Amino acid sequence: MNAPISIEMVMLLAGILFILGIAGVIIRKNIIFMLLSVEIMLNAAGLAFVAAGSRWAQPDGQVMFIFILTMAAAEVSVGLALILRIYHQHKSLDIDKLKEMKG
Amino acid sequence: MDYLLWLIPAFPLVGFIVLALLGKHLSRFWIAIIGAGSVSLSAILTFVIGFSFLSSTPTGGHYSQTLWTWLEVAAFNPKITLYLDALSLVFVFVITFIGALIHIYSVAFMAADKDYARFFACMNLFVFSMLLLVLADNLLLLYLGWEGVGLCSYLLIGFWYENPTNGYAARKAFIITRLGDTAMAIGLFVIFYQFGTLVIPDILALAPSTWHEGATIATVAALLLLAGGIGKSAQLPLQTWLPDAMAGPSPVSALIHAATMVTAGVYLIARMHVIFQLSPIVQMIVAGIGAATLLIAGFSALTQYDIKRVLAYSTISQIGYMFLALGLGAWTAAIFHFMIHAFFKALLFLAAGAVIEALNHEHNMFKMGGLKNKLPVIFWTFLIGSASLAALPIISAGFYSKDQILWYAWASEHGSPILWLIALLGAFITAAYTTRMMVLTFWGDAKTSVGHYPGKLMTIPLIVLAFFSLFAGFIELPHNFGQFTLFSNLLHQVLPETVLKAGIHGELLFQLLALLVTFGGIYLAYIFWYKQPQRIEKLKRSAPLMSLYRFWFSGWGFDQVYQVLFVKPIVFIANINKNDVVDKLYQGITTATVHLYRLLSFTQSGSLRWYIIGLVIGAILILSIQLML
Amino acid sequence: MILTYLIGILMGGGLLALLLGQWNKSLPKWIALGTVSIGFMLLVSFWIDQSHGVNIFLSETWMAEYRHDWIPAFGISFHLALDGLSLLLLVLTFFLGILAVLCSWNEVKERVGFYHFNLLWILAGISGVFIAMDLFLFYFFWEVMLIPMYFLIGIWGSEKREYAAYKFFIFTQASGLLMLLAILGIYFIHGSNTGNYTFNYFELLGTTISPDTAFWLMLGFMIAFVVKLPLVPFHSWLPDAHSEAPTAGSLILAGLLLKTGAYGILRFVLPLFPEAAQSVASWAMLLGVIGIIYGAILAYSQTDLKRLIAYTSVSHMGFVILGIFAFNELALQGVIMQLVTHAISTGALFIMAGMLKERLHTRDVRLMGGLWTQMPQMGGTAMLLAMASLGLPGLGNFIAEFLILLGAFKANVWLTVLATCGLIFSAIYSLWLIQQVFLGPKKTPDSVQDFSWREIILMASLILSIIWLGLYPQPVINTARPMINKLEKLFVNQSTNNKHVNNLHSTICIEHASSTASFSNTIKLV
Amino acid sequence: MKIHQLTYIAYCLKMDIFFYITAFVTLFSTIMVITRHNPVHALLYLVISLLSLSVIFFLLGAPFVALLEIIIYAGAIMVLFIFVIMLLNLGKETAAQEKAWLKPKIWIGPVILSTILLAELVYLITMAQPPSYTLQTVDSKAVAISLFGPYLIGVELAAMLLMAGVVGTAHIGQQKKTVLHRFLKEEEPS
Repeated sequence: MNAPISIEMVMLLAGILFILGIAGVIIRKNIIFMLLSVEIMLNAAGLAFVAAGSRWAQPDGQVMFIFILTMAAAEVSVGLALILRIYHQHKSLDIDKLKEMKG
Repeated sequence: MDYLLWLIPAFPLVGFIVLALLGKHLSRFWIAIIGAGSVSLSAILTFVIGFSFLSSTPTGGHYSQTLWTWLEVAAFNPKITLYLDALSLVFVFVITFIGALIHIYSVAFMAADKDYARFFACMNLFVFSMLLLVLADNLLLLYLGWEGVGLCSYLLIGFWYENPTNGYAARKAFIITRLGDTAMAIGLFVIFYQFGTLVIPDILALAPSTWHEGATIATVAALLLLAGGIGKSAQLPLQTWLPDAMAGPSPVSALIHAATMVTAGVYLIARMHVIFQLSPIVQMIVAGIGAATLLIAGFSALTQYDIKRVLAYSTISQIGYMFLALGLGAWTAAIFHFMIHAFFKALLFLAAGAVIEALNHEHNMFKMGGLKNKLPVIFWTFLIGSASLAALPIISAGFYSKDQILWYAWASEHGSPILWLIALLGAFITAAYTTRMMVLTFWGDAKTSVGHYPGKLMTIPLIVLAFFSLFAGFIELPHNFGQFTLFSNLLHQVLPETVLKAGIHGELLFQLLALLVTFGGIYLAYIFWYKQPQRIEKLKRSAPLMSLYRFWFSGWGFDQVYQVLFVKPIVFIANINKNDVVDKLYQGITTATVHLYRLLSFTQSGSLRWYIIGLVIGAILILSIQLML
Repeated sequence: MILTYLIGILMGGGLLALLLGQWNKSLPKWIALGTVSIGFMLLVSFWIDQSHGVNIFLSETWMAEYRHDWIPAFGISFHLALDGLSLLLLVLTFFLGILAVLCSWNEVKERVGFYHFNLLWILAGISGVFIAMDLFLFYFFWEVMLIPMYFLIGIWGSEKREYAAYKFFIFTQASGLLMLLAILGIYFIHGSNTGNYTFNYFELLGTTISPDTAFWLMLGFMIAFVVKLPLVPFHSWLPDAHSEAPTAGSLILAGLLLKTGAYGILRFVLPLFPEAAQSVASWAMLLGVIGIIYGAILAYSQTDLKRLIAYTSVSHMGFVILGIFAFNELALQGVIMQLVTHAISTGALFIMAGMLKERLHTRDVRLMGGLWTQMPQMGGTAMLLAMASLGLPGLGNFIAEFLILLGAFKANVWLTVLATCGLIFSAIYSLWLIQQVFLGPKKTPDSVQDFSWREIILMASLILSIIWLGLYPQPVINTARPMINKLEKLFVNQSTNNKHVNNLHSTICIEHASSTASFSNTIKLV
Repeated sequence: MKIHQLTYIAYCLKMDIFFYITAFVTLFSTIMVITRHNPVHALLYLVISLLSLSVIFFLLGAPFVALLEIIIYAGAIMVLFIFVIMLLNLGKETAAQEKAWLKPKIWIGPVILSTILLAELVYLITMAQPPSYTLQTVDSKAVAISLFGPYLIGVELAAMLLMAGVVGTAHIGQQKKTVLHRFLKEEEPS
């Protein structure tokens, strides 16, 4: 059943979601929120892939989405472990505390 | 006899090498033997060769001996050849004869000095290079002698090197003469490219055919050679070094700065007379320079208090006479005046040296006096010398040589009344400052006691020179005293006769005028500095006269002008640019890279938010580019 | 075959010195002395039987040649050849090599093995540069000569040695890379023209290149040589390198490294790009003259003795550029004489400076003074060397400078007049050097002893060679003549196409007509 | 017109509105995610947005992916998040702290930036006017075939990635055992 939704609409949605994700990353200072926003961006990308896949009736879009999923999973797990460590060391989740890597 | 020619310069060269290398180990006696002996040997040899030259003049009027080919590139192959003709014979005679006498004199004069060997080594080297200069057959060899002489004058002026002012005077002398030498070097290039060779006889032969009279190239070549001559003979604009050169020992001043080196310019112009004849303008310039220098130096000599500086300025003015004679085309008169001047000026310098040493190094004439009866020999020889310098008529030799120049200043083809008047005024001033010198040093009451009496070795040369200063003049009598012109007949083999204006007579009248002027000068100096010294005090009070006195005393301000014009700017530029502006350029590049590094490191500030914002800005930029395209 | 022996001996000696250096301190210097003197003897015997064999006007310029394929794929071959110019410079290299080893006899205390290794490898690099006939091999030796010198300055130098070593290295390396580009450029152009890609110098000679690419390739080569031969804008590495290098280092730097620059121009720039060289000639001569005067003025104001001598060699090298770009036999012979005599006189001055540094432990001229009383022998030699550097006739430098000026006078009158004024400045700084160091009141409190026997031999050999070159330079001129004639023919038929055709009889006699015409109209212009 | 055509058209119409509704829900919930102070609320909004996204996937005709989204993304990853947040007990005071941090002065700049980016993106997407084809569904069979066909290597790599993730997390997450001893207070190195 081919839905009558036009591709730009979906692309537009993905774009907006992506922008929201970026805004989230930039605005928030708490690392967790930044991680969340990254998740949003990942989903937006996934949406775009799937939309393109369905547009050309190719499975590639969905395969890419699956890869994105696996990547997201791995990334979140490592990210959260790091967050735990940071919390233990710095007792706060403020991103500006982590300034040691200065040039 | 020409195969012996190379021995004349060889003796002093051997003397120099022996003294330079083994000087430290030889005893004073042996140093004196080698030093004075080598020059006397070459003097004797010169007599022998001179005698055989005069008795049987060789074919072509010259001896020449080629030692080896110095250099051979493309068409430029100067050889080391010694060339003796009448002109160089006179010069070689003067150099070796007076050189020998001065060496004998300095054996005693320098006895107390610790650097005995170095003194004689440099003196011998000087005599060698002067002989080379005079005997050279090509201009490159002449240039070698020319620079060698400059080097030795540098070494000998700065002989007492502890005192930095001597070092300064020596460097000043070398650099100013070097100015003239570079001009002469450029002259050599011009001549080489015109004639394809530097051998003097060929040049003199080719010149009239290659250049037409008054050609621009002839003028340029003559001017450049003249510049070389001016540098070495301390003529106007380049004469400031000679008065300072008196820092050297007196025998040095006698040999180098009176008899031989300073007349190298005269020799050069006389030797290359064909080129000067081809450009009358330059000949006029030579006469002009001669006249101007004799006046300027004369007036400056009048105001000096140091006895050696008076003699130095008088040397400049006498050489001015020689240049005047050369400018007028009176070649033989110039060379005759050169010979006579060498005799009495060397005598005056040596006597002055004796006086200075007697009064243990007192140079100021106003502190001397009353030496008439204390140092009788010195007094009489000094008197003869100054008589000859002042050109006392008939008895002194100076009269015959200077009178000729005065006569030719009026009568010769290029002569003119102004030049004659200037020469006459010069004669008057010469008489004045000579008597002033005599009166101040020998008459009046003794101001400093005589510490040390000159030995026999110093007085004999003085007497011999005094003899020549009196009787050397008789070999060339003026025309109206009977046709007895031995000297000019000899020189006319090489130098052309002087052309007189048509219908000129009354030489006697001019001689009488010159006589009157000389006696006037003597009387004036006698009055001012002996009879009524209070006149001087009166004159001293008037301010303008005093400023004139200071102006003359400083050698007409040339030194200050050169200091401001040339020395100060170069020293200023050098010191400012000490560490090399161009180096700054490269240091600039390095500092620029360091700043760039610092700028970039600022962007790695470590805060994640800054990186993400950077990401977003990057994205925006890319998209906007995408939009624009 | 002698050519490979020469380089082989030096490199082998270097390695041997390095290995034995570990065990005892004094062995390396004897090894070094042995290797360099063997090389020198070999070379001089070769030169003597060459000079008997060869008559003056031999057309065949190449005396010895050795070729062996190295990387055939790219057309690179181990190709060495020797002609008059290279023979002269090789003899000079070995002669100064011996002196370098002698003068660093007891100056270098630590790591003596490595020091002599560097010394010998620099000499190997330099002699390689002088005889390499394969452009790739030439560039290889160009680098071989550079690196040990960097170590020499960097390790055994005095206070600011790292700065000086870096500066020296960067200057030469950067310009060397540009030369590499030019080499590759001509390699490919030749390859595309004729099909066979080779670095062989003789085959590359004939390549026809369009004028503007030829101009840029010529510039590529020139930049490397002009930096090495310090021409004014690129000279600022020389004073630092000289004042910080050890005595032997600055002796080799002044004596040989500067000559590789001049040799490069004579060997590669002029024959490969005659028209381009002709077009840039007047500019180069102008830079040369500026170099003369600028170097002289700077030398006058220095207080560090070695920096002063370094600037004097900048000034002397200005004459070399003036002579090279005058393109006539007189000037080119003068250039070769200048290369030889400048090496000897400046080398001697540097050895003198080294000795003074050993005795007074300072290079500052203001602290020295009145040394003549204690050291008359050193004073005498210094006086003679100063006279050589200001171009006193009777010494080698005068012959060189006179020939250069004479030759350049024909090419460009007014620049030569300016250059001759440079002679006055050279007098000023030489006398200033003597006045500061040897004359004047005594400043140094402690007593200083004069020459030891080793130093006497050292100095005597240098002085004798300067005087011999001054009075009888003919052997040097004869050896270089065939090469110079070939070079000059290249440029003489260049100038025939301009308007006043010079007269027919051979180039031996000077063209009166053309020179007077050109000369008189320049005068009218003024 | 045949009945099935009509139902088809109605179906399409209905479907269209349906899409817009879910899109609106996703957008609203994502905005809420960003603006909430309390992390737990933000997280829950994110879960809602993920669910609405999976609905969109359904609409786009990718049922397999939609389900995956729900199971893995919403199910696993978000639960992990909640678990971590609970572990760090980021309760009230973090919300207060967030309020302090979220001053207008801070978020004005980023918001401007993202609006510019948004504007550009929107313009770019709308500017290019491809003919709007209808979207076809791609069922899981086709996905599975291509997953284990051309993308076989991709799958293996994904597996390795996950294994690396697990190992990494295990290593980083290791707690340093602090031995409480009466006298010596030393920490065993992790």
